Order: sequence, then structure tokens, then C-alpha cells
Amino acid sequence: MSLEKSNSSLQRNELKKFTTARVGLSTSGVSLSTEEVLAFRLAHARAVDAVWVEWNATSIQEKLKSRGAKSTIIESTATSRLQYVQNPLLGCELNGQSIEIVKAIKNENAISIILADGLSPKAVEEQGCELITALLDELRSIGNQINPIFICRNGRVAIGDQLGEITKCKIAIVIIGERPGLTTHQSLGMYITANPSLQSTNADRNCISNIHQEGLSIAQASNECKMLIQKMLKHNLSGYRLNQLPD
Amino acid sequence: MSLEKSNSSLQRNELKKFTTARVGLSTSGVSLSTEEVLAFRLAHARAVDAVWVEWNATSIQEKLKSRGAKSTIIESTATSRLQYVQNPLLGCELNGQSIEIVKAIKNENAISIILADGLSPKAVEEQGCELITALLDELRSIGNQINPIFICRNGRVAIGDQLGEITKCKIAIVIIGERPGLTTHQSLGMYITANPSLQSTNADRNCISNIHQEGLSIAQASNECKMLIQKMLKHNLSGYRLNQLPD
Amino acid sequence: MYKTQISNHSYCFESLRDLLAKASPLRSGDVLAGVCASSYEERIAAQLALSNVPLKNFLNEVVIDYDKDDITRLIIDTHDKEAFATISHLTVGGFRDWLLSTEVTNEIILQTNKGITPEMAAAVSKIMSLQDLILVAQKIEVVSKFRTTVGLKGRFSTRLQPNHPNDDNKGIMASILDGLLYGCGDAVIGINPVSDSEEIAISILSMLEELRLKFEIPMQSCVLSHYSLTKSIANRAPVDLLFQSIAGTQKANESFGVYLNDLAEAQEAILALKRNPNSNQVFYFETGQGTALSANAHAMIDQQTCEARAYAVARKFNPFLVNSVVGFIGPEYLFNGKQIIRAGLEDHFCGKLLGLPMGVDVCYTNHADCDQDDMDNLSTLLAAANCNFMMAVPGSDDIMLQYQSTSYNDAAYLRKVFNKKVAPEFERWLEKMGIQNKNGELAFANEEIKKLLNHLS
Amino acid sequence: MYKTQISNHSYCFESLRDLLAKASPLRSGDVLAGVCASSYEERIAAQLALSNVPLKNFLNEVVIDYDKDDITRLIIDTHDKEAFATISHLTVGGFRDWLLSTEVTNEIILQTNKGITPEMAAAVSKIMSLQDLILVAQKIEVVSKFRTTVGLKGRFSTRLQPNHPNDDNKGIMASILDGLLYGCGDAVIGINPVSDSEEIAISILSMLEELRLKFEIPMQSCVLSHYSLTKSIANRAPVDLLFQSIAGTQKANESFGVYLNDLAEAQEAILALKRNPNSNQVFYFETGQGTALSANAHAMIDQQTCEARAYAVARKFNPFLVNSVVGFIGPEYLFNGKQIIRAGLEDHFCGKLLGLPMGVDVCYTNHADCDQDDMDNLSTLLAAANCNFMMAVPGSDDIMLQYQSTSYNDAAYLRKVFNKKVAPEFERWLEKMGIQNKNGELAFANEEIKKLLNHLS
Ligand code: B12
Ligand code: B12
Repeated sequence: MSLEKSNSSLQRNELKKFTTARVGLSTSGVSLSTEEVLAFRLAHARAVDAVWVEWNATSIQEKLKSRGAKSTIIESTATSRLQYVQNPLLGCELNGQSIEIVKAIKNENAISIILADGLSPKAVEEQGCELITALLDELRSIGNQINPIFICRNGRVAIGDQLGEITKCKIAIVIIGERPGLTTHQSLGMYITANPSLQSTNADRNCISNIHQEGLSIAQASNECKMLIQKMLKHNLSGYRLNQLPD
Repeated sequence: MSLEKSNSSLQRNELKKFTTARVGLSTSGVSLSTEEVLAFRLAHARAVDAVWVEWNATSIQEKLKSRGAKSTIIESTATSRLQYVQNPLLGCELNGQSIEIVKAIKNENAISIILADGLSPKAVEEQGCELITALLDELRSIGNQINPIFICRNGRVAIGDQLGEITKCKIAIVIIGERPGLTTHQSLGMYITANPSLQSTNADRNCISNIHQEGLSIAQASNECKMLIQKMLKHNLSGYRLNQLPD
Repeated sequence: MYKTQISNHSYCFESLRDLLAKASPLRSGDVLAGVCASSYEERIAAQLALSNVPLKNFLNEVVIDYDKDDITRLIIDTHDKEAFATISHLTVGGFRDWLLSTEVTNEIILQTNKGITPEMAAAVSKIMSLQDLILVAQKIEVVSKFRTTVGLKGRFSTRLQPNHPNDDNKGIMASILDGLLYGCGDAVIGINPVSDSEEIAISILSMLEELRLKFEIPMQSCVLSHYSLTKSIANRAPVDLLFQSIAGTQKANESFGVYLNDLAEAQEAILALKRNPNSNQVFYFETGQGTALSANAHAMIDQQTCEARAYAVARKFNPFLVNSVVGFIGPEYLFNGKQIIRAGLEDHFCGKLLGLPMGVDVCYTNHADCDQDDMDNLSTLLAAANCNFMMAVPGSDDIMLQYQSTSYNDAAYLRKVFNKKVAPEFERWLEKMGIQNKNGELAFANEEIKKLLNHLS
Repeated sequence: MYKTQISNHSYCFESLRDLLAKASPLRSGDVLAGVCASSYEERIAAQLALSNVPLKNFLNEVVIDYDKDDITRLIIDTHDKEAFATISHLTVGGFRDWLLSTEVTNEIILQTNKGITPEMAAAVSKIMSLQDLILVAQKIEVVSKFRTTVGLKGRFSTRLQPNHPNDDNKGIMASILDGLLYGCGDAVIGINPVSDSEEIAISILSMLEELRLKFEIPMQSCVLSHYSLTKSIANRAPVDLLFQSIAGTQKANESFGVYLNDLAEAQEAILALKRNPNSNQVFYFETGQGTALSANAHAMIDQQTCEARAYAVARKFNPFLVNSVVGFIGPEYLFNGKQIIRAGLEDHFCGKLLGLPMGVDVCYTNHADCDQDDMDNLSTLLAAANCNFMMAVPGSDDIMLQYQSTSYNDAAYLRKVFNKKVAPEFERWLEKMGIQNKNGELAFANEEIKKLLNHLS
């Protein structure tokens, strides 16, 4: 930011122009005004609801199909949202049927893209297909084969590791609904792991986060993802150790 | 208490001699010592458990039988302890079957004794039969007929009102497990209502409470109960209005 | 009919009573009564609608009919239009902002409070956060006087509650002495007799009077019998204070044997004894969310609004102490620590806002989902909010009422963490006795104290 | 093998690790890990057994093998026998009594803390009540220094957290200016960049440096990137503080890309910049119960003991700030407000007891059973406990990390209710700028403030 001087004087409430953060709020005494407090509570009620939405995987599959992308639906071992939220490990494991589905797609040099509901199913429903389309466009230049998209219900980031272990794919990209906030429930995260396996930890992956209208654009995100993957393929590495290397 | 002077000087921890209350506790700084704190927590764990015990009504019936008292088992509409605790109104109503049982015992001038688990089933199991025996002894001199004892599962004090409405009895005595405390779970309460009916409220009854080893003795309690009932019969009244009258 | 539109869902609330209930933070009693909101969003919708209701509306739309309920009549008939003028232009939401604003000081609130009805207080408390309830209550100073002065800023008093399961006088005295050694009892030494016998009440009061006179303790005593009993022993016993439990509907009070006229008569009888040297305050009231519902007399009003309405009864009789016994009845009304904590802060706030000398019995029963941590929590928050007084029960365990409340040690903890002192008259006495030094530190054993302990031997 | 006999039931605990886990107050993470007590009575039995364990035992029986875990080695190898001498005769229960006793002052605790291991701290905290955690923490004063002095009694600082979902510099600056107008930011102005690009981190730090120099603000700044990134930009950017998240087992740290040697190297690099005029403290650490378990690296240790072990890592590097982000991850570790509140007070207590300058991020996510009332609650209790600092997030809503923390207004509320001031250097600056008057009251708009706002336009 270049901090040019100017004589126009700003009011506190005009700070809102620069950010979606809750700045310049109206107050009474040191406290927030009733209006702000109730607006906050309403946002909270709605963010809480966003966590518990059961998503519609087949409608996502159809959307993807209409955009020309093949996909297959898989599931973690968490059988309900409540289980999913209370026991993260369940969301890191494929259920029996899904393991079979995935086994059929073994493909050593491919890139796997997993689209998981995560903590905000709505984020994926509302933005997921667009991100996938943009990403597929970007990845074309890389040359590696791309597996059909895995649409994963009640999935966590680490489910990509098991999928990698089975398919032996080169790269796993988990696109996941980040936990919903008060200001948006649309945020997506991308977690990218090279040579994903059950030995992978978070230190072995990279992350691109806050993909939504007020955050990182879909175009930027997919472009960054491509560049990361290129670097990963070059060094056959991802995560913490990759970051230590010069670009 | 006569407060005779004496030169023997008492230590704080000797206060324990006079009461079961937690007096003269050991401390560190202004706080209770670890020993006291943990003893308290253990007592709490056990008092909590006492609430949730499912009692054995038939074993009480047998005990009463062995003491020569006839009884019959009835139930409120609360079907579990959890329902009972969360919704007190359920404990104030007889279930369908019990209504039929009670209907068969219509008896206008009689005294009904209801033995209910209340919030401490164990209190009734451990002390109930003894109290009933003592009470029956005392009541003999009154002359009114006494219905078979109603052993009532998941009952509240007000269930005596419905029972009164149906049986048209003159007096209902509800003997009930008072909520368990940290120091005892054995405390019983007696709630006595003249002309009990669905119109009765707490203002219309009298109460004798804290019947247990460290509190009111069973002998005292049953004697007080008799005297109360005599007064009730004399004035055809109980509760608040009865108390306004001279003895 | 009140409405809020949220996205494309429109929420309707049929009456002010309905709106108040649906705007209430979640609690089990309102669920039991079937009056609460059916979702979190509906609750906030109700709060939004409520925040737009002008305070004036509360004078026209009552929650129980004027004809059917003497508390409604009391509220409407004693409403002070002049005091109300300051806030008459505000909505409920504006009222919250007004209370929080820096310009609105203790003095202004005290001048306004006769213009505030219980329902207005309940309404604004429903849209306030925990922090608001603390911040506003902290600035309100309601002082009451008997032999001690209770409620001064920087002070924190206790009711010593030395109950015994058989009303044994020595047992009661043992608890009292232990409590005095912790500096407790400056609000009142109040005993709940197990029995409802007049003789026992007289004997307890006489024992306390002897103690008071012998050691020249600036204190007042009380038996928590039914007020009708206390009234009837007034000329045979040293009665300082008249106790009664009250609730927020006429029907609930009747189930307690409480009638407004009778309360007034009893008050006259006690005032005639002229035992309060410093004011006309002779009442000690207890209340608590859920009492009306527990008597099935809540008239579909939510329990917190009922509670605030009980304060109208209290306010009429200019009490020395009012105490919300917040977790006393059980989980059917306040399910767990969270609900008890919020309710305690609401009651304290509403009571103070209405001008009452509020204390809170921070407590729970063994059938509730609650433990000592929740009690430490609420008592600490209330101390931050300048609560006038709390209970002091030996080791937190009331062996007669069978529940857990704050202890002698809790009181000492709160005084230490918040650097608070007991009532000034009592402070001087504690120092004189050597129970406490000039820094307010307790001395658990010394020569003077032995005198006190010898009282028992 | 440890044992407690209760009536005719005998409870056995196979190891100190098992005993610690079973003695832990109920929390969802320990349930998930399968390490917690199976009933309330078993939990108390474990607490009873634990209270009888001599502190000495903790030096012989470790919770993860010395050979397998570098934190265990750190704890054992750096244990200060001399400092330990004061408490070496005590059991865990005796240690609690010792901490609560009037004679044990801040000075004594500070002299002893290098003799206290994380497991001892965790153990004693498990048998302490909420009130104990507050009372002891309140007396411990851990002061740390950079351009401001943080942790003095009567003071309360904040980390301004002006995150933006696209790392937009103007967006970040807007939040910073708003926060400064509330007197926030005296602990640190710390930004979590969304991106892990070095350029963005440098750009943010440069912008903060410009602000600091232009307005002569006594402040320090930080980007909360991975420490390896921060280290690598050290000679291209004005790096005040080195940030890193840490956990309580070697394996968990490795999953974070954290190695003790690398941390030490990074520390050297930042110390070489010599930007801290007042001390060698250049680290800002974050921790939180559940992190080890979330990496499946908890080694069957309960989450609170793991948390305390993370403090061993922090302590080694003499940090300027340590922050437990208590409700950050979610309900799988701390289910609801009650669990978050207790955990926050435990972490604060354990950290301080181990000699760390502790702050707490009082926070929750939208998948937890928690709301603003719980946050008001915990922040108020922590202020009573003399917590060094908390977060200050615009309107409580972190629009990038997607969770709710304490706000600018919360900070102002706490300063008001507890009559606390910001760090002394920052206080003088606020007064100079006219943001705050001599009484510590905020002036939300005046001429001087416009200068600051103009920085953005
Ligand atoms: C809880 C309780 C209350 C609650 C009752 C609400 C509820 N839903 O539970 C509240 C706070 C409203 C209450 C009020 C009063 N109570 Co009360 N209460 C108790 C307590 C602590 C526990 C009762 C219990 O466990 N019952 C067992 C459960 C399973 O039964 P329940 O059907 O759920 O509960 C009913 C009864 O408890 C009844 N009840 C409660 N108190 C009283 C008092 C009297 C006189 C009567 C007739 C009925 C009654 O109301 C409940 C709902 O119907 C007892 C002490 C004890 N250790 O038992 C004192 C106790 C029974 N109460 C007592 C008193 C004095 C009162 C008051 C008269 C005080 C006053 N001055 O206003 C008032 C008014 C009572 C009335 N007429 O309704 C005395 C009775 C003394 C006596 N021998 O007569 C006791 C023994 C405590 C004491 N020593 O002070 N009480
Ligand atoms: C929760 C969270 C954490 C938790 C994760 C524990 C858990 N069980 O959830 C904790 C506190 C441990 C954490 C730690 C860190 N985090 Co983090 N975290 C988040 C957060 C707020 C939400 C993630 C989410 O919702 N995931 C979706 C759910 C459904 O997936 P999940 O499978 O349940 O969660 C997994 C991932 O979230 C993953 N994860 C979390 N953080 C990070 C960071 C990196 C680099 C990677 C690869 C993975 C990862 O760990 C979880 C368990 O496997 C995001 C911000 C956001 N808005 O999303 C930042 C975020 C992802 N984290 C971030 C960072 C920098 C870190 C740290 C590296 C900080 C540090 N300096 O140490 C550490 C270490 C991460 C690691 N290697 O493990 C950055 C990533 C920036 C980037 N572009 O690389 C983000 C975007 C926040 C930020 N801008 O600062 N984090």
C-alpha cells in the first residue's frame, strides 16, 4: 500500500469501505450498539446452521457433468454431520464401498482432485464447481493425467492421504469447505499433497485458503495451485520441506 | 440452648461436634484444603448418582407385607427417571393403569398414605417402611380407616391430589424422598393435605421435612403427623389457613 | 402482533407476552412451558422485533390481564410517569444503549427506576449480553440499611445460612460462630427452620438476640418461616426481619399463601417493633426463576419475565434484602451451569435496575447438570457486577435444604480477588474482635476468637 | 500403579499418564481419545489418588519415553533441582495448598517455577477449582518487555488481530486504525497472512513499520506465518517477533514442521536484528488444547497435559508472548462454553505457574456449542485472574480465520469493569494522541484522531 498523504478526513464508520471486517461499528459507551449486537447474533445463528447442512452430492455431480467434468461420489466413515463434527478421524477414512470405488481408479502419475464438504457443505455447493472448472483449465498445461473428480461426503483434509495411498496418484488436491464464519460461509480451502500416503502429515502439504468472493478469487487460487504443483513435481516434494527451497 | 459460660476453650475444628454441617474445615490461605475439596467432590458425585437410581417397588411392597401392611403399586406418567426429573408435571399425574387401581379403592373418610420415590429413591428404600410402620401405629388412635399404602413410582408431592380426587379420601399423606444432599440422601418429607383434590395447591397442605437420622426422628415425625391430622380433622382444613388458627 | 423479516422468512409473534418469551435466551423451564422460540434464528428474530418495541407499549399491553392479576395492577397503578419521562421516547433497543452510555450514571438510573416496569427490565435484559448485564449492574448502587449498611461500592456482604436438619440450637450456633470467624453474616444471619412451629422460631430468634447483645455485633437476624408465622410471633420474639418467598403472578403467590394485603399487615406489625434503627426496611424476600411455573401458575409468561414481576411485589414493600435463589429448584427450570449463570446475572441486573437491594444465592441441586466450577464462575461474575450480597453456607453444603450454595471460603475468596470489604459497621466489629486485621485479612485463630467459640462450650 | 478405595470399590490407574488423564475434568477431546474417566466417581477417585502423588515422582515417571520424545528430554534435562528444593517434599495435593497459602507470594512462585515441570503444573491444575485457578494466577506477575511492558499488575494488554481474507493492505490498515482508536494493540499487532508468500509477509511488515515510525507508536508487529518463512525474510523485512504454533509432543510438532533446533536457529536470526530494545524476548508462541490429538500425536496423554508440555517448548525460548487459543479448533476437543472456560483458566494458570507471559485467545467456532455469553464469561474471569493479554478482533469476527474472539469493545469493557490500564508506554501514547484521557476513558472522535484516520485516505 502506498500511504499517500491527503487532507480529506475520514470518519470512523468510513473504515468499512476498506474491509468486510466489522470496523467502524456504532457504539454506546464502550459497548456495541443494540443494532450491531443483534446483527452479530443473527449472523451467528446462520453460521451455526451452515455447519449442519446435509449436502446434495448428486446435484454437484450433475453440475460438474454439465461443465464436462467426470466425477464419482465417495464417502468417509462418518455417517452423519454430528459424527463428522464430533470425531474428525472418521472424516479422514473412506468407508468400505468408497475404498472399492477408489481402488478401481489406480493411476500412478495422475492428479486426484477431491471435493469435500468439510465444515461448510454450502461453500462447496455454491463455489465448488466453478473452482474445479478453473482448476482443470489451469492444470491442462501440466500434462499429468487427471482422475475423475472425487466428490466426498463428510470428508476431512487428510482423506486425500488414504486416497493417495490407494490410487498411488502423484498429487492429491483436496478442495474443502472451510469452517463457516459470521461474514461468509462460502470459503473454500485447497490442500495439496505430493506423493500422498498414510504417512503424510500436514507438514507434507501446502495450503491455499480463503477462496471466496471477498478473499482469494477462483482465478488466482487455481493459478497459484498450478504453480505450486509445478514446483512440487519439479522437486518431487510438498509442504514444509518444499517451502524451504527457493522458488 | 442455655448458653452457660465456661472457661474451656474450643478449637475451630471442634465445632464439628455440634453439627453435621461442614464447619471447622481445614484451610490453606482463604481456601479449603485439598482434602476438604476432594471430599466434597466425592460427596457430590455420589449425591448425583442417588437421584438416578431406579427403585425396586416390589421389594418395598414385600418389606411392608412382612411388617403387616397391605400395599399396592402405582405409577405416575413419567416413564423414566430422566423424564421425571425434566418434567415435574408428569410426576403429578397417575398413568392409566394406576387410575384404575386407585378407582377401586374409593373410600370417603379414609386416610391415604402414598410412598413415593421422589428425588431420592434410596431414601424411601432405606427408611420408608420404618416410617410407615411408626405412622400406622400413631394413626390407629385417630380412628379413620386407612387405605392400603400406595407405593408410587416416579411420583411428586402433588400426585396425592389426583389420588384424593379419585378416592375422595379425607386426608392424603405423601411420604417422599427429598432431593439428596451431599451429607445425606436419606431424607424423607411428609406432605399432608385435607380433602385433597385437583384444586389443592401447596398452600393447602402441611409439611414435615428432614426425616432422617441426623434430622427429625421417625418417632417424632409420625407423632407430629398425627397431631397435625387431628387438627385438620377438627377444622376440616389444612395448610396455610389451618396454620392461621390457634392449636 | 409483532414481526421480523429475515431473508425470505417472516417471523410473527402474537403478543408482547409471546415476544418476550421467544426472545428469551434458551432455558429448560421455557421449553417445558412450551413458550420458547423453536430455533436459534427465531429467538434472534424475536430479539430484533423486541428491540424495536417502544417502552411506552409496555404500559398499554400487559402480560396478564389487569382484572385477573394483582401484580399487574400493582405495576400499572404504581407506575411513576414523571420518572418515566426520561426514557419514554426509547425503544427496548434504545433503552439498552441508554443504559450502557457513559452519560447515564448511577444517579440517573436511580431517579428513573420507578418509571421502569418489570416487563421493561425483563425485555431489555433479554437483548443484553452477559457483559452488558455486568457493566450496567456494576454502576448501579442500591444501598439499604438496618444495623449494617449493605450495597455500598467496594463492599460485599453475606447472609450467613447456618441451617440444621433438626433445628438444633447448638448446631445452628456452631455454624454461626464458624461463619463469623470468616467475616460472614453482615447482610443477615438467617435460619430456615425445618419445623413450622412458633416455639422453635422464637427459640432461634432469642438465641440470636442473645449472641448479638453479648458480643455487640452489628447484625440482624431472621427466621425464614412463612410470613404469617413470623407475624404471629412478632410480640413474643425479637423479630428484626420479615421473610417471605414471592413469585410473579397472583396465582403463584396464592399457592404460597401470599396475599398483598396480608403482607402489608405483617409489615406493619414488624415496623411497630421499631427494631431497625436506620430505616423502614424490614422485609427480606426470596425469588427465583421457575417458581410460578412450578406452581403451574405462569400464565404462559416466560420464567424470567415472571421473575421480574416478582420484583414489583418486593419493590412495593421497600425491602432490606432481596435474594434470587437462582439454581435452587432444579434442572427443570435451569438445566445446567450455563443457564444458571445467565439467569443469576439477569436477576441481579433486573432487580437493581428496578431499585432493589439485590443479592443472589449462587446455587445448584444434585439433580442439575452443574458443579462447583459453575458456582465459582457465577459468584466471580456477580462480584464483578457489584452484587450486594451472596450466601455463606458452611462448606457450601446446606444439610437441611439439600443443595449447594456459596461458602464462607467463597466469600473470603471474592473479597480477596476483588479487594472488597464487608459492611462498614461489621468491618469495625471484625477488627475489634481481631477476626480481621486492618488490611481485611482473616486471622483464623487468636485469643479474642476464643471468647466467641467459648460461647458454645 | 495408583489406587483409590471408595467404599467397597477400588479404582486402579496403571500409570501416571493414565492417572493424569482420568483425573482431568470432562472434555470431549479426552473422550475422543478414549483416555478419560468412565464415570464422575472414577474421575474423583483419580483426583484423590493424584493428590497423594509426591511431586518427586514426576521426575522419575514420565508420560512419554525420554528416548522417544524431545520435549520429555527438554523437561527432564532443564529441570532446576535447586528451585525444586522448596517444593520437593510436597504431594500434588500439598502443592495446591502451598500455592493457595498466604505466605506463598508472587516472588516465591517466580523463584520456584523452574523447578516445576509441565506435568506437575497440569496435575495440580486438575484438582484445583475454577476459583483456585483464578486466585493463584491472580497473584503471579510475569512481566515481558519489548517496546511495551506487558503483564504488570493493574494492566491489561491486547493483541490487535486485523486479518483480511485477501491480505489486502488497506483492509488490514482499516482494522488496525479502528483498533488503535480503542486503545488496542499494546501487546502486539499481529496479522495472520492468508498466503504463505514471502512478498506478502514483507509487505505487511513494512506497512506496519511505516505506521509505527510515523506516529511514534510504542508497539511491535508480527506476521503469523510459519517460523521458517519468517526466518527466511529476516534480512529483508522489519521483523520484531518470530511467531510459531507449538504442541506438546515431538510428533505433533513435526506435523507442524517444528523442530527444536530449527526454532533455536530462527531465534538467533531474529535476535541478530536487535529490534527489541528492552530484552531478548523475540518469540510469540500459540498453543491450544487438542492440537496434539488433532495431529493424532497425543501418545495417549490427555489434552491438558499435552498443552502444559507445549509450555516447556515455549519456556525454553524465553518468549515475549504466549497465547493459548483456547476454543479455536472446535468442539471435538472442547465441546461447549463450559469446557472452553475451564480450559482457558487452566492454560492461563499453568502457563503463568511455569513462568510464561500468558495471554488467552478467548474464542469459539461456529461448530461448537458456545456463544458470546460464554466469551464474556471467560474474558471476565481471566481479567479477574490478571491475564496478561487477550485478542482484539474487529467486532469479534475474524473474517479470515473464521472464528469469534474478543473484540475492541470487549477490551474496553474489561478495562472499565476492572479499572485496568494498557501497558504504560502505550498509555502515554494514547494520551498524547488524545485517544484516551487521563482517566483512561476513550474519546472516539477528536481532531488528533483524524490524523490517524487520514493515514488511510
Ligand atoms: C424445593 C423447595 C421449595 C420450592 C418448591 C418448588 C419446586 N418445584 O420444587 C420453592 C422454592 C418454591 C419453595 C417454596 C417454599 N417453601 Co420449600 N422447600 C423446598 C425443599 C428444599 C425441597 C423439596 C423437595 O425436595 N421435595 C421433594 C420433591 C420430590 O417433591 P416435589 O413434588 O417435586 O416438590 C413439591 C414440594 O417440595 C412442595 N413444597 C416445597 N416447599 C414447600 C413448603 C410447604 C409448606 C409445602 C406445603 C409444600 C412445599 O412444592 C413442590 C412442588 O409442588 C424443601 C426442603 C427439603 N429438604 O425437602 C423445602 C421446604 C419443604 N419448604 C419450606 C418452606 C417453609 C417453604 C415456603 C413456605 C417458604 C416461605 N416462607 O415462603 C415456600 C412456599 C411453599 C409453598 N406453599 O408452595 C419448608 C417447609 C417447613 C415446614 N415444615 O412447613 C422446607 C422443609 C424447607 C425449610 N425448612 O425451610 N420450596
Ligand atoms: C483450524 C486451523 C488450524 C488448526 C488445525 C487443527 C484442526 N484439527 O483443525 C491448528 C491450530 C492446529 C492450525 C495450525 C497451523 N495453521 Co492453520 N488453520 C486452521 C483454519 C482456521 C481452519 C481450517 C479448516 O477449516 N479446515 C477445514 C476442515 C474441514 O479440514 P480439516 O481436515 O478438519 O482440518 C485440517 C486442515 O485445516 C489442516 N491445517 C490447518 N492449518 C493448516 C496449515 C497448513 C499449512 C496445512 C498444510 C494444513 C493445515 O489441519 C487440519 C487437520 O488435519 C485455517 C483458516 C481457514 N479459514 O480455513 C488455518 C490455516 C489453514 N492455517 C494456517 C497456518 C499458517 C497454520 C500454521 C502453519 C501456523 C504456524 N505458523 O504454525 C499451523 C501449523 C499447520 C500444520 N502444519 O499442521 C494458514 C495456512 C496459510 C497457508 N496458505 O499456508 C491458514 C489458512 C490460516 C492463516 N492464514 O494463517 N491451523
